[in-house]
Amino acid sequence: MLTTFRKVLVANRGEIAVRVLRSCAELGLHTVAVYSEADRNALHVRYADEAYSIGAPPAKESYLSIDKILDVARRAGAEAIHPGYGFLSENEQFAQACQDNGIVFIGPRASSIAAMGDKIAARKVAKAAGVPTVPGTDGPLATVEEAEAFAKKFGYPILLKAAAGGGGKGMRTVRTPDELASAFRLAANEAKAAFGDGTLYLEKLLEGVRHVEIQILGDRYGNVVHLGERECSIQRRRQKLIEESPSTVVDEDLRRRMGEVAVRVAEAVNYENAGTVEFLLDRDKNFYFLEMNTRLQVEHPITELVTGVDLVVEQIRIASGRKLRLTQRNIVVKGAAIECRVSAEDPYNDFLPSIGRITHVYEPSGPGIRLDTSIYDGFEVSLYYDPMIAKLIVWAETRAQAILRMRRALEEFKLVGIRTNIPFHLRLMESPTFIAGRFDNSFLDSFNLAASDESGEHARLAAVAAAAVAYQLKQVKSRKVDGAQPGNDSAWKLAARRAALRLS
Amino acid sequence: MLTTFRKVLVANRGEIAVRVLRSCAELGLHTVAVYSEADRNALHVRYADEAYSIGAPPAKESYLSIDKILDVARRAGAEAIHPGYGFLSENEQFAQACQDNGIVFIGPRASSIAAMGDKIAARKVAKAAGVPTVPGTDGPLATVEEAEAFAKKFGYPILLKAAAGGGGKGMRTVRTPDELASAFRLAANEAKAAFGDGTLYLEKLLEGVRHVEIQILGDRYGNVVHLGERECSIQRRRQKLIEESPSTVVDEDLRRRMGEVAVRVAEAVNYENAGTVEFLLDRDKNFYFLEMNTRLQVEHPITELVTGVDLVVEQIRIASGRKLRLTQRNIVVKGAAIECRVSAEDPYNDFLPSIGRITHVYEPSGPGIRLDTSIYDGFEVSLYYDPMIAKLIVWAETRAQAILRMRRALEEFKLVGIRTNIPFHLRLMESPTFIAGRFDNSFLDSFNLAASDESGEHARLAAVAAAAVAYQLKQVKSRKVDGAQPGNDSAWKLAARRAALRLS
Amino acid sequence: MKYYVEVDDRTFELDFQEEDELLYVHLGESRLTLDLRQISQPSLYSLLVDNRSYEIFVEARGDEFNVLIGGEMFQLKVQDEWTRRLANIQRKSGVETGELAVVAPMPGAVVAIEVSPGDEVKRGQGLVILSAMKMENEIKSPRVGRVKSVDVSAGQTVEQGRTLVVLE
Amino acid sequence: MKYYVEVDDRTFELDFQEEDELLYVHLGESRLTLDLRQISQPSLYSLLVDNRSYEIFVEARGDEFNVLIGGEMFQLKVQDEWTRRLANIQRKSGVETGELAVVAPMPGAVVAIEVSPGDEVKRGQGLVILSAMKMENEIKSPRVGRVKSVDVSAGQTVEQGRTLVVLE
Repeated sequence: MLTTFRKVLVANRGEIAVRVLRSCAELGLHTVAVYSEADRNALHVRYADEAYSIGAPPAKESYLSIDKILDVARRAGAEAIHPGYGFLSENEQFAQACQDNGIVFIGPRASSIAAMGDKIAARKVAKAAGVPTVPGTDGPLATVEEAEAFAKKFGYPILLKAAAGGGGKGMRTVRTPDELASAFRLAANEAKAAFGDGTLYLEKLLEGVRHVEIQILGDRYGNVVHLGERECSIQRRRQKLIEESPSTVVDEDLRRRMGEVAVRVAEAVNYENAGTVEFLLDRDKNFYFLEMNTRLQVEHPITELVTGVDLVVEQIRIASGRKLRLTQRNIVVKGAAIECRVSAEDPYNDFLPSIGRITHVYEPSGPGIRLDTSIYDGFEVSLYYDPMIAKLIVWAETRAQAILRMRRALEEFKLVGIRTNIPFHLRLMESPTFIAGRFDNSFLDSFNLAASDESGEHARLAAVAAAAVAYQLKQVKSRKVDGAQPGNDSAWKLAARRAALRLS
Repeated sequence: MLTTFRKVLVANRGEIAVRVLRSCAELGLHTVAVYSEADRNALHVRYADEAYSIGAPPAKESYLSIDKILDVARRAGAEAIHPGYGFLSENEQFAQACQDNGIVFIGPRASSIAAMGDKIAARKVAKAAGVPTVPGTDGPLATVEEAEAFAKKFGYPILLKAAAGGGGKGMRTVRTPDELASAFRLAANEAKAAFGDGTLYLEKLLEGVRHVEIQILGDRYGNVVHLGERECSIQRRRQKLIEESPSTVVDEDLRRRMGEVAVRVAEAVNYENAGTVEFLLDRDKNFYFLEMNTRLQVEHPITELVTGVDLVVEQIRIASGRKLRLTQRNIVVKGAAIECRVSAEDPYNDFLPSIGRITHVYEPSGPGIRLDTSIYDGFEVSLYYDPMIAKLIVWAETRAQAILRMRRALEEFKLVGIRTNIPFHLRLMESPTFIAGRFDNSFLDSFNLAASDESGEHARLAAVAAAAVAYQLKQVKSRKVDGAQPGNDSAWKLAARRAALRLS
Repeated sequence: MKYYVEVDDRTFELDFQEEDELLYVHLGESRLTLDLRQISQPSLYSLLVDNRSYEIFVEARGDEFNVLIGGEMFQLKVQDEWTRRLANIQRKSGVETGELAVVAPMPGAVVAIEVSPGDEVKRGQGLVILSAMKMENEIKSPRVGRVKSVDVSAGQTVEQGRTLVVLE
Repeated sequence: MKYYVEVDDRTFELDFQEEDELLYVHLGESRLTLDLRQISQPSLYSLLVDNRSYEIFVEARGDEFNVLIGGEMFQLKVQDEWTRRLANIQRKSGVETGELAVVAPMPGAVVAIEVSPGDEVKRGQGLVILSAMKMENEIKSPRVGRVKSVDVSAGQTVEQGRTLVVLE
């Protein structure tokens, strides 16, 4: 029952398209990229064997167009499609359309996507499988009034969530009754804009909990294994910012128990390929099913680094009909991995997007570093797509070493021309709360970006730096007037440098 | 007997200085860089906590100046010095001077360096320890005539080698008597230039052999372990170009036997810290001691990737007086690692150095990739230092996968502004001989860089590319005259692109 | 050449001198040796201060400087002695108008207008909803006031810095 | 616009056309759709040929082009129809002198001169020893001939392209 394919279309862009293309190339598969007009120079276009334009920059005219992507697959003779994450990755119509066109969809069955894609239905599946869920509505909310009634019953705070949701979109916390109406409207609009479906449901907001998820892999023969957990509690406005594996609060026994439950959820929907079961974990180590993501996660590399398993390679093997070569017994979590999501957002301006051209990229490298990114010198950060532009992932023998390694990697990583959240990550890596691993998913709500500079030593250094640059700019300008050659180097060093570059 | 130190001076430049600085930072140690006038903007200067200028670009005025480096150590309060490789790393005077000044030398005892640094003495040590050596002279050659006499006795071909040698410098193959005089002079001059000592010895040239070396680690309490082999037979003019671990011809039994011999050599000179014992391995699996390198090797990362041991961290631990935490039993070689040495040498112009400014660096990244380098956008390749500018290292579960991974990484790796040997590495990764692992250290002598393009398909593509660039240059020029804005994009796409970048 | 740098409510006075191809700065009691190199355009520098090595981002717009060192950002005002004198003169002729333009903090599309001219608004009250990168963001009033004018309409695309609402 | 490209003893004739903002090239029987973008100065390009994607280095010096595709380097001569005509005219007036300047293939220091003016040299015979990056390299005669002049002296530093010896 092997489904041989030699050519894979990657229906995505950005770092995940590049990451999937890499595994395809390493498996000797031919690759096909698709790109919007904004992405002609993108790495995924340049790294693929073939590349096809599929329309205007807005995703719904390109990366979300099932017809255009299937048309390219036909023209290019692609026999399989990898959807990456986001875009069409959790769209059951797309998975079904692939199957109807004789193209292998590298992901779960359309029926599994449908079962888990509707978050309300997914809660029912979990409940039926005997998995604990967060208290909440059993069906969709038709009106604000319905939401009010439920909220009264469960008590505030509550969480409004998109039935078609994922990635924190269409989600709003409501702490008092008077916030409800506005939050309902905003969440529904956002859900409609993001998923084309504004249906909402609600859950009691559990506080002081962690977001811990379990990676699973299943083959078409009913074998399902889990690959340990990912700690994803470091979130800003429900967007994951830093993930790590293992979690500091998950011991071997809890890992086994959560893993078994995750496998049970997957089995309940006859799950094939890679997937992730998300849980909330409270202080007493009780865990509650949140949802299942029926795709590769952004944060999958940390699992790869601690288990040594290449998840994209396994996805492709499973999709081609192979039996899982992994058994639960030979999956061992070794060392510690951390991922920082680097985005073009300005932490000093309320995390607003920082658009523009990245003139130069200085990438961190060396032992234990992995950088999954799609940026390059000259890359234009635009507003069309997600502001996340790189994932910096480190592995080390222990969590403490991984934090130190991440710190030096963040210091090395420089993107010139735009602002990024790298300084924010640096501050987090220095936070005693993070270092101690004593946080829950509300950690960033109260995190203070400002560093303590009690001695004023750092401000003094900044003053020296700023004045030195001002002085240098002035000197270069005046020498320019004098006819001397301007340059990147400070003017007063030019002569010495010129001398130095002569052959001795 | 712990020797605590908090501040380390790295007495080197380039990728190895950066690599050592990284491990120091990850251990929480303060770091001090030294730099010549040519290296003010270098990564090692920018990544260190402190940086001190030590003179003019020629190494003997800066990186080889023991006095200047010790002076910086004193001024900066550095308590330990890591010498990297090359420069002062195998200079026993330097190791001794550190000790005399109360500074920890992160490397072997001066006496071990001395014993192994004189290659003639090293042969004697090995012989005394019952280790087989390549037939050759037991003492230095005073004159060409002496060499002639020995050559007659051993028979041609022979190999002239520098007694103070290493890295292939001061080495010449002689196949016929009439080549001897010229080769002797060139080798002696080169040895004198490189090591300040023109003393030569000679060995019978063994043909059809491989260069296989064993990494060892020893602590000050007499514990010595080995970390498996590195296959280094892919050499061009005696310079290693590609290394891999494990070797395709070394099985578990041979690894154990070679490892035991390497440990015996190390014990014979009371060896402490990291070192490498080089062997020639013939087709019948006989191996002969070649020399011992008393320092970190260029190619150490492949050992790190297959064993999971950070050799620089172990060096620092050993130097601070700790007992080895590794035992021979828990050192396991897992998967396969390959290193390609990327240099600023033009394979299409007889590998002559390609100097100039690297305007842009596009680094390979993603799963299983490690890049140890000191280059960056704007880096100037000069003639002062070694042309090797980066080490691209990959790890994968199997050798076949590692080769595929290296291939895609080499394709991603682009240095704009100079020529490099990357295309040469790419061709090697496609060579059936390399892929089959059926090579010896003469492999590159007969390797043909030209690809087979029998159909002429590639030449046709090149013609299209060249003409298209010519056409585009002409169009941009004529539109410039018309007053249109020039740019990086092809002129005929500018309009479309401008439209695309508008907000939809 | 003297410079005055304001940062975090402090003012530093720095005096630069060149000697033997090196740059020195006097700051309070100390005399520091500087070596500043621009690593890449527009904002990355390497700075050695008495041999201590820093990689910093410096963005300059007029006399407003932003300096990023590791995980710390500083906003500074840098003036040389001449500019400072000039600024002191100009300050005397400045007028406070009392009007405040609320501008778009990023480019995006206006989803909804939540106020009308003449409305009294509280600090933190929603004025306009902007959509960018698939997220909706409510632009809130930075202070108490009255809406003088609404300068955009729903559905309209706006650039960064575009005035949305004027308060009085 | 027509172009003539010589590579590996073959000559290709290419005809470019622009239509609806796309670029086409006729080559033999085929008509290819091209999309060429310069990724970075001075030499990195992305080229799509009928949707096949290539990253290539193209170095142009006059009509001499070097194209690197993966592990293959091509040396090409590219002329548009006008330049080609001009070159044909010039070729007729050209003269073969028989002299050959042996130039330094890299910058370096002259370690030794191995020939004198008037010497007869064989192909492959050593002429000059150059030292660069700590390696000594013997510059050999590319053909049989007689040394007309030696233009450098031992100890001298030379730049790339500098004439070392002239053969006749």
